[in-house]
Amino acid sequence: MHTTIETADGKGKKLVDLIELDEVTVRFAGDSGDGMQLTGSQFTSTTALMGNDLSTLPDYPAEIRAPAGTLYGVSGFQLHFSNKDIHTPGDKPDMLVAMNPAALKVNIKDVREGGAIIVNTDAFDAKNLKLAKYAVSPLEDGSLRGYKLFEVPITKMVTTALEGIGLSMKEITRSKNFFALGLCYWMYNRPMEPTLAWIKEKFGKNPMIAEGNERALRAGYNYGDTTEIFTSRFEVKPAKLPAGTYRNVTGNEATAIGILAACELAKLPGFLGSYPITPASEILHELSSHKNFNFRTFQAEDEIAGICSAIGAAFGGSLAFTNTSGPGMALKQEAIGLAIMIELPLVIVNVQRGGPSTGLPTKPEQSDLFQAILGRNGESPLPVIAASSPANCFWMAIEAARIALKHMTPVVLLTDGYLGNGSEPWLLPKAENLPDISIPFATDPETYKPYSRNEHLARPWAVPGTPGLEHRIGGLEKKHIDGTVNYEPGNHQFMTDMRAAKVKKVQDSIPEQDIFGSEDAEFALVGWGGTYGAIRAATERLLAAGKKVAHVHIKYLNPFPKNLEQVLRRYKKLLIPENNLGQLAFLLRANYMIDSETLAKVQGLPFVPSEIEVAALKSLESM
Amino acid sequence: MHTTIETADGKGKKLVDLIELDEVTVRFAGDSGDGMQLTGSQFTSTTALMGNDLSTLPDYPAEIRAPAGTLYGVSGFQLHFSNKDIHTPGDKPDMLVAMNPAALKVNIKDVREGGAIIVNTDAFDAKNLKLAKYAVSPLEDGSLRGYKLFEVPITKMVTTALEGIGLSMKEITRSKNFFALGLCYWMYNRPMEPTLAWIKEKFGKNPMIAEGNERALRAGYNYGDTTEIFTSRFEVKPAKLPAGTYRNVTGNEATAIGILAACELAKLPGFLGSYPITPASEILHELSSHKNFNFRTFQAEDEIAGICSAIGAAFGGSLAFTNTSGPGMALKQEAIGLAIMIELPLVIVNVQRGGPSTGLPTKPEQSDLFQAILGRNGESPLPVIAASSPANCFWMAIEAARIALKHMTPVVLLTDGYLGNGSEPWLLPKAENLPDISIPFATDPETYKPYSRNEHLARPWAVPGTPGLEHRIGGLEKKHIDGTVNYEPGNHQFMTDMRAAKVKKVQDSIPEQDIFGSEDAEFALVGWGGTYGAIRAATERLLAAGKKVAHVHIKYLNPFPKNLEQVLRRYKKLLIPENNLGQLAFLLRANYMIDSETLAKVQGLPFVPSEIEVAALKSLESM
Amino acid sequence: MSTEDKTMTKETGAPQLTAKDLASDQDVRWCPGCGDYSILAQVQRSLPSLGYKKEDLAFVSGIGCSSRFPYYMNTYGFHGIHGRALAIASGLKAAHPNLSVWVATGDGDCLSIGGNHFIHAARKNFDLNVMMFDNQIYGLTKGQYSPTSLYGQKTKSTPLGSIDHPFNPLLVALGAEASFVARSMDRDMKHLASTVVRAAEHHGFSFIDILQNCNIFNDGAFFLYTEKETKPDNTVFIEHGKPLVFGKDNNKGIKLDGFRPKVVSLEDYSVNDLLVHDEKSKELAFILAHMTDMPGYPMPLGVFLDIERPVLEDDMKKQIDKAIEKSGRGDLNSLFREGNTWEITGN
Amino acid sequence: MSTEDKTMTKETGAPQLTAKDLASDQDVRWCPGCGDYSILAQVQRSLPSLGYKKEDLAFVSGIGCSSRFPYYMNTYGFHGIHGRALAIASGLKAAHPNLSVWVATGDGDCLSIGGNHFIHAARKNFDLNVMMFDNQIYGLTKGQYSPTSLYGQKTKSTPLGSIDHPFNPLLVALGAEASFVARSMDRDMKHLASTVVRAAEHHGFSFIDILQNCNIFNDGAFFLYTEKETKPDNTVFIEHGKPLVFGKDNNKGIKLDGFRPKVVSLEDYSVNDLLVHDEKSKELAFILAHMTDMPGYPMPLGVFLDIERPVLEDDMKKQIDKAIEKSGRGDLNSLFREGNTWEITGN
Ligand SMILES: Cc1ncc(C[n+]2csc(CCOP(=O)(O)OP(=O)(O)O)c2C)c(N)n1
Ligand SMILES: Cc1ncc(C[n+]2csc(CCOP(=O)(O)OP(=O)(O)O)c2C)c(N)n1
Ligand code: SF4
Ligand code: SF4
Ligand SMILES: [Mg+2]
Ligand SMILES: [Mg+2]
Repeated sequence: MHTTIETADGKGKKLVDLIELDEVTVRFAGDSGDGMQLTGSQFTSTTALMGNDLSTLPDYPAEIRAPAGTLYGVSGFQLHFSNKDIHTPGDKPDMLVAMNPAALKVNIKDVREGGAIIVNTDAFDAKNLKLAKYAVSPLEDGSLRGYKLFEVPITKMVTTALEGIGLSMKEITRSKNFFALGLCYWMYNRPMEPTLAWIKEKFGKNPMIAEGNERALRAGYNYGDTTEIFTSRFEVKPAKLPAGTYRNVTGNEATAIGILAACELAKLPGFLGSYPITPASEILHELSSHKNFNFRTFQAEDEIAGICSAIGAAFGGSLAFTNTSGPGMALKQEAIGLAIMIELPLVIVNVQRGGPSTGLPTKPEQSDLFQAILGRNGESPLPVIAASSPANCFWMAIEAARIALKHMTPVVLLTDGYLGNGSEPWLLPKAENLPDISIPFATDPETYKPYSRNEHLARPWAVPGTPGLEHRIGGLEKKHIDGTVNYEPGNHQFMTDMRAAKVKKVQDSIPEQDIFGSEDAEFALVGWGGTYGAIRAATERLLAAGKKVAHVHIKYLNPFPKNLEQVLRRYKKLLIPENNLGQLAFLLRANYMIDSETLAKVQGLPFVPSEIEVAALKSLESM
Repeated sequence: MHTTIETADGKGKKLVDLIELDEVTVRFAGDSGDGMQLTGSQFTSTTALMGNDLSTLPDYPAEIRAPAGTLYGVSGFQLHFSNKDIHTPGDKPDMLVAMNPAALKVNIKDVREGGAIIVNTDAFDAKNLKLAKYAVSPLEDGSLRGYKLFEVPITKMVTTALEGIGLSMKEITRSKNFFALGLCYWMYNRPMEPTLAWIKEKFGKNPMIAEGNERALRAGYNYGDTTEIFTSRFEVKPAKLPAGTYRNVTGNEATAIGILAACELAKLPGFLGSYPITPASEILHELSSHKNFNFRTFQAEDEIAGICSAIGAAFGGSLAFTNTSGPGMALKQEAIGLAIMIELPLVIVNVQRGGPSTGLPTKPEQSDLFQAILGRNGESPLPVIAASSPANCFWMAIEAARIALKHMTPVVLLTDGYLGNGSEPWLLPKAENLPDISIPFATDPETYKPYSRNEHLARPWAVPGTPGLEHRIGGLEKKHIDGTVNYEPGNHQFMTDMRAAKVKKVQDSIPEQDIFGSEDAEFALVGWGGTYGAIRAATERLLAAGKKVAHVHIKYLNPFPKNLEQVLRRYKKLLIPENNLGQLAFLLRANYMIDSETLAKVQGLPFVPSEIEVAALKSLESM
Repeated sequence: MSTEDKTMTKETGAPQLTAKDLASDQDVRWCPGCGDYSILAQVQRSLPSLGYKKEDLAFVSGIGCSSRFPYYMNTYGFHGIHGRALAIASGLKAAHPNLSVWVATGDGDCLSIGGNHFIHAARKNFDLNVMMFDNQIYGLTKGQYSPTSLYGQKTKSTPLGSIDHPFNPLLVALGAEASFVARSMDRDMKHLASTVVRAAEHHGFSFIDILQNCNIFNDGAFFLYTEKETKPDNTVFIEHGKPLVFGKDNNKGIKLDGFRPKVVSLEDYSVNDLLVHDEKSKELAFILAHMTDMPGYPMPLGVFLDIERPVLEDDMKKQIDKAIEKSGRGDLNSLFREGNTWEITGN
Repeated sequence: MSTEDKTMTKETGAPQLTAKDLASDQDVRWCPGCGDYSILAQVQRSLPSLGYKKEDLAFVSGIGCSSRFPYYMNTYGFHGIHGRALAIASGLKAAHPNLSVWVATGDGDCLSIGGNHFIHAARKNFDLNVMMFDNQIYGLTKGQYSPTSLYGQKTKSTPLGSIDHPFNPLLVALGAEASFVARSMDRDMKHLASTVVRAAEHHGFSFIDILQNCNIFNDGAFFLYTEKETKPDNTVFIEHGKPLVFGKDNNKGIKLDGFRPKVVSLEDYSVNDLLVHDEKSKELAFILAHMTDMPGYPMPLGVFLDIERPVLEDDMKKQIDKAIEKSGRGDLNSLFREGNTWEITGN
C-alpha cells in the first residue's frame, strides 16, 4: 500500500511515499566500538512498543574490542519485525546500516537483492578501505549497483550537530550510532520518544553526553525528513498478537527469570553454581542481581566446582542449578553421573556453542545433544529437554525444574547461543497462574528409607537438619530401598534397570508430541531446539505455497514423548534441519528405526527459513 | 578316561583313580589377607608351564583389607584350564577352595552341582560363622550334600608342619595358602617345582619364611597323597596350541607391553600421563618400571592433567598415552576434544568398570561405549577400538597407536576390568616380525602447512625444535591448510565435515569384519570387547550341538569396518550380549537401521558361556 | 534408645550426645590397624561436647579410604566423587549455613585432584572443618604415591623412587590464606581430640593435617613422631602464648634467629629466650610450617594459625538480606515486568 | 629475510634474533590500549638477548585474552584449553626438555580453573616460565570477577560487590613452593623486561605475577602503582642484597619488627636499619609477599624468591639414563619374555 505524505523540513514541505510492508529485516553493523548492539536494542524496544512481532539476533566478534576498522572487529545486530507472528530474525536484511567499509564487506553478501544500504561515507577513507581489504572503494566501483545505496556523511553531520556543547571530538563521534538510529526511525516511521526517555535515564548523571546523544538522534531523524535523497518511508502495522503485557526478552534472560520463577513455584530457596563461559554467562549475571529472591549465586573456581556446589546445595534442600556451555558441560559430566546416582533434583543448563573444543566460542551450534544424553561413564540416563525460542527458555527452565523435582533427578536443559542472545517479545504470564511444582520433603523417621520410591519412582528428599532422617548418600552403588552401599550383582542390575525405568517414567508427566501444519501431510520437517523459528517459518511458507507439509518440533529429547514414534510413522519422509551433523536423526534411528534426511548446517550460524524451504522443496520433489 | 595309579605316602601305598578331564575350573577363595591371589597365580603359572590353555579371573573386594572373616572381605581367584583352546575363566567351578565360612557363603552358589569343595575346617568356628551370617555351620546342616565336601583342618596341619622352624604363630598361619596350593597340585597332578623355585626367589632374603612356605606346600601335597579322603586325582593333558613361546599375561600387563612395543615400532620416545584409578592403575605401574625403554611416566595431579600432559608430550614429538577408567574418562573429555581439534596422535586407554558415577569400582562393565564415541561437546569424532581378551590388549594397544599416528588423531582403546585383571597364555611375538608403524615428521619449511593433509587426511607433525616450522595450534577452529584461527562459516562447515571424513577414512586402514562359525547361519551372536571369550565359548557349544550360529565380534567400534553392514545383513536375527543395557545394539540401529536383541548383564560380572548359550537357544527357538 | 542419662549442654539446650550416638550401623571397613579408626573414634568422642544435634551435622567426603568416613557417622553424610568434597561441602554450607559441615578427605583427594577446590574453599573462608587424613600414600587404589609422599619414596607408581617434591600441606593452606591451620596425628588421641574441638570452634575454614598411618602401604611413615621413644625429640607441640619447648626432658627449645627458627639447648638458653607461639600471626605460622621441612628440626604440631575474617556464607546471607531490605522480597510479577513493557489489547 | 645485520650471541652461536623476528604474521587482536600489548613487546624485546633459536621456544597458554599470546609469537605455540596451560606445558617440557617453554596465562586461567595445575607445576619444579597477566578480572568473557579481584569489587557477576577474599598470587606460589617468584607490571617496561630475563635464567619453575591493566573491564586497577604521581609512594622495588627504600624522594624504607615489616621514615632511621632483601629466604619472601595485603604499605615489586632445587624433567631424564645404565636399553623380545615363559612345540 502506498500513500504519499507531506513531511516538514526546516525550509518547507517535501513529498514522500509511505509504503506499508508486512515485515522488515534491518541489520546494523559497525566496529565493536560503534555501539551497534545499543542501536539495535533501542530500535527493538521502540518497535516492540509499536506492537510489532519481532525477533533479533546480535552477532558479536570473538574479540572484546578488535582494532577499529578490521574485518574481524565487525559487530552486528539484526532485527526482524512484522505485522504478523514471526519466528526468526529474518532471512536476508531489507536494509543494512554499515558504519564503515569492514561492516559493509562482512555483511553485504546477506542483503537481499535490491535492498537498501546506508553507509557512513566519512568512514570510507584509505585506511579503513585497506583494513577492510578493499582495493577500490565499493562506493565507486559499481559493485553496489544492485542495491539502493544511501551515502550519508554521518560523522560530519554529527560533528556539526553537536558543535559547541562542550564534548570532546572522541565523545562527539561516539554519538554516530544515535544519528543512524534517528535516520532509521524516520525511515520506518517510528517515534523517537522511547529512546529520548531512555537517554535521559541512562545518561542522567552526565547531561552533556545525554544532550549530545539526543541531538544526534534528532539530527538523524531530521536528515531523513529534510534531504531529498530519501523519497520513501516504510510502515509496518502492529501485529495481531494475543492480548496482554509484553516485554522483549533474550533467551538467557528468560532462562534466568524462569529459574527464579521455578524456585518460587517450588517454594524453595534457589542456588546457582556457575562458572563464566560464553554464551552462558548472562544467566549468572542476571541471577546475581536478583538476590532479593533469596537466590544464591556462586561463581565457583571452575565448572566442576560449579556443579558440585549445586549438588551440595541440592543435598541441603535448595532448588539447585548449574549453567554452562559445551566445554564446561564436558567437564561437568563426572559430577552429573554423581547426581544421577544420588538421585537429587538438579537442573543443568547448557547454552550450546560451536565445537569441538573451544571451537567457535561466540557462535551458536546444536552439537551437544549427544553429550547431553550419552556423555558419561556407565549407564547414566537423565531427562534432557530443549528450548525452542528466546521466550520459550522461560517455560523450559520451569519445566526442567518441575521434572527434576517430581522425579528426583538431574535434568539437562539445552539452549544455544542463538536463543541465548537473540530476543523476541514475551507475553508475560501472571505469576498466580503458574503451576505449583513443589514437592514435600521427607520428615517421618518411621517410614523414611533413603532409596524407597514413590509412584514416579522418585526417592524421598530428606534435608539435613531433619531429626531422625540422618542418612548417607554417595556415588557408590546403593541398595534398593535401604540406600546403603551395595556391591551385589543382582542389586546392581536392579538399580541400573531402575534408573533407566525412572527416566523412562518421565514420559508420563510430559505432554504428547504435537504437530503443526497440514493434516494429511506425507512429509514432515522435524527439529529440536533453536531451529524452531526457521523451520516454522519455512513450514508456513510451504503451506502458503500449497505444499502438504508438517512441522514436528521435539522439546523432550530424553525420554521422547510417548507418541513420538507413532507421530513420525505418519510421514513417508522426514527432513531434519540440524545445526550439527545429524544428531537427532541418529537418535531417531537408534530409538525407533525411523530413518530421515538430514539438512546439516555447521557454520556458527542459525538457519534462515529460505534454506529450509529450498531443501524441503527439493526433498518433496524427490518423493 | 580313568586310570588307577599308586601313590606314595609316608607309610606305604595308596590306590587312587587318575581321571582324565578335558577342562577344569577351580576357584580359590578366602579372606583378603589369606593370599588367594597368590595361590591362584601360582597355580596358573604351573598350569601354564604344563601346556594347558587357561584363563583366569581374580575378584577383589572393594576394601583393601576388610576385617577378617567378613563377607565383603572375601577375595577370590578363578582359573579355567583345558586341553583345548578356551576363552573364559570358566562357567561354574568344578572345585572351590574355601578358606573360611565367608568364602564358602559367597562362592557356593557358583559351584557346579556335584563339584568339589575343600574347606579349612579350623576356620569354621563360632566367630567366623557369625561373621559369615551362618546360623548353623554349613558343614553340619546338610546344606552341602550336593557337593563332594573335603574337610581339611588346614590351620592345624600347617601349624604342625612348620613347628620349630622359628616362625611366629602369625607367620605360620600365613602359610595356609601354600598348604591349599600343595593339595590342589596333588589333586590335579601338577608339579611343585615351579612354585618351589618361585618361593626361593621371592623369599630369598628371608629364608625362614621361604622354608615355612615350602614346608606348607609340601605338607599340602603330601596330605593328598596320604590321607584316605582323597580317592581321585585329575589330569588335564596339554592343549594343542600353536607352537611357540608363551607366557601368562593379564590385560593390563599386555596393554602396557603393547604401549612399549608401539613406541619402539614407531621409533618414538613414549609418554604416559596418568592418574591412578581402579582397575587401570596397573598400566601405570608396569610402565613406570620400564624406564629403560626411554619411556616417561607422569603421575599427574588428576585425570585432566594426565591427558593434557600427554597432549603436551604429543606436541613435543612423543608417542603419547593416557589411561584411566570410567569417571576419569568423563573428566578427560574436554581435553579429548582439544586433541581432536589439534589433530595430534594420542591414545586414550579406558579400562571400563561398573558405573554410573563411582559405581562398582572394582567390577568390570562395558558401559562406556557411548561416552567413548559420543561423549564430548561439538561434533568431535574419533576412532574407538576395543580389546577382546587379555593377550589381545597387547595387539590392540599397538593398533591404537598405529591408527593414531597414521591418521594424526586421538584414538580410544576400550578394555575393561575383566580383561585388565584376567589373564591368559600369550603366544609371544618376535619383535622383528612386528610392523613398522612409524611416520615421518615434517621438516621442510618450503612445503609445510600446519593443516595441509595427506592421502589419509592426516595433517603433518612438526615438532618444536625444527627450524622454520614454527606454528601455532589450539582449540579454536582452524583454517583449512593454513592452520590460522578462523571463524568463517564456510570454513567451519568444511573442517567439521573434514574431521568426520578423516575418521571415516580409518575404515581404509583397518581389517574387514570377520565371522566365526557356521557358513549358512541365519543367527549370529554379535559382540564387542571383553564378552569375546564367553560368546566364543557359547558359539562353540552351540555349533557342537549342531546349531547353525555365527559369532561376529567387532573390534573396531568407530568407524565400524566397511563391510560390517553387509555382514550383519546376512543374518535374520542378531543377539548381542553386552555388559550394559544395549549400547552396541543402539549404535547398530543408528548406523545401519539393523535391529537386534540385547542380552544385557549389568552385575559387575562378566558373562559365563552358559548364560549366552541359554539365551541363544531361546532366541533360536523363537525364530 | 534412652535419652535419660544424657546431660544437657548449655549452648543448644539439646541433650548431649554420646560417642555411640554418632556411630552409624555400618561395619567399619578399614584395614585392621589403620590409623583411620583412631580418627573416627576421636571425632565421635569429641563432637558431643560441642552440643550439636545429630541432624545438624553433615560429613562430606571425596573418594579414598579416608573418604569412607561419612558412612560411619550417624549424621547426614555425603560420600562424593574424588577430589570434590570441598566443592560439594561449599555448596551445602552456602545453601544451608546452619549445619556444622565436616569434610573428611585424604592427601590425594584433598591435595592432588582436589587441590584447587581446597585452595579456593580456604580463601573464600567457608565455615567448613576439614580433616585431611595424611598417610602420604594413595590407600584405596593400593599404594601409589601422593602429593605428600617423600622425595625418593618407592611406591607402586614410583618403583625407582618418587622425584616429586612433596607439598607441605600447611604451607599450601597458608598460601591460600586459610584462617585456621593445624596439624595433629592419629596416634596422639588427646591432641587430636582437642584439635578437632578447636577446629569446630573456629568460625571459618579450618584445616587439620592429620598424620595417619596406612599400615598396609606406608607403614611407619610417622613412627618417628608417634612412637614413645622417638616422639619427644622429634616433635614440638606449639601452643598459643607458650614458648616452644621440646625434647625428652623438655631440654630443648626453638629460638628465632632473625626470621629463621633455630633449635637450641636449654642448657645454653633460658625458656625466656625461646620463641613464643602466636596463633594470630600469619608470618609466624609460615615460619613454623616451613620448619617441618628443615632437616634436624622437630615436627611442629598444634594450631599454627587461628584468625578471624569474613565468612563467605555469612556475607552471602547478608547480601540477600540487604537486597530484600532495599528492594523488598522478590515478586515474580514485578520481575516479569522489569524494563520496557507494552500492552497489546484484544484485536 | 636478511640475517646479515644480526649479531651472534656467545651462548649458542646462533644469530641473535630481533624483536621483529619474534612477531608472527597474525594481527594482534587485543583491545586498543590493553596492557597485554606492552607485555608482548617486552617479551619480544628481551628474549633475543638470551640467545635462543626461534624453533627452540614454545609458548603455551590456556584461554583468556592473555592466552592469545602464543598466536603473536613467531615461535612454536599452543593455545590450549581454559586452565590447562600448565598441564600441557608440563608434558611438553617433560617430553622435550631442550625447549625453552613459556606459559602465558591470566588470573582466571591460572588461579581459578587452573589453580591446581599451577600449584602442582610449582611444587614439581618443571623448568617453565610462567607469566600471569593479572588484570583482576575476566577479560575475554566480558568482565566477571576473578580470584584476584578485590573484596567489594563490582563486576558483571558481582553487581552487589564481590564477597570473595582474593588470592595473593605470590602467597599461593610460595605456599606451593615455587622456586622463583616475582611481580612486575605492564607499565614499567624496564622492570618487566628485566624480570622476564630473570625468569628465563632461573632453572626451574618461574612465576611472574604481572599487574596488567584491562582498560575495558577494570580500567585503572593498578594506576596507584603505575602512574607517575602515585607510583613512588605506593611501590617498593625489592632487589637482592639491597635495603628496601622507596618514596618520592627515597625518603622511606621498610624495617623488620620481629618478623613483621614496618614502614619507617628515613628521617628517623638510617638506611642501615632497613630490611635488606634476600632472594634466597623463603621466610622473607613470604613476609614481603604478605605485605601486599597490609593497608598502608607499598606494593612490593621484583624478585621475591630465587632458589635452586631439583627440576622434574632433569630427574626424569636421570632415572631413564640410570635405568638404561643398569639394565641396558630396553629390548622388546626380552620384555615379552619377562617372568615365567614356556614352550609349546609343534603338535
Ligand atoms: C575421578 C577419579 N579418579 C581417580 C579415582 C581413583 N581413586 C580413588 S581414591 C584415590 C586416591 C586415594 O588417596 P587418598 O586421597 O590419599 O586417600 P586414602 O585412600 O589414602 O585415604 C584415587 C586415585 C577415582 N575414584 N575417581
Ligand atoms: C572450560 C571453559 N570454561 C570457561 C571458559 C570461558 N572462559 C574463557 S577465558 C575465561 C577467563 C578469562 O580470564 P583470565 O584468565 O583472567 O584472562 P583475561 O581474559 O583476563 O586475560 C573464561 C571463564 C572456557 N573457555 N572454557
Ligand atoms: S589401605 Fe591404608 S589407609 Fe586404607 S584402610 Fe588400609 S591401612 Fe587404612
Ligand atoms: S578485555 Fe581487557 S584484557 Fe581483554 S583485550 Fe580488552 S583490555 Fe585487554
Ligand atoms: Mg592418602
Ligand atoms: Mg584476567
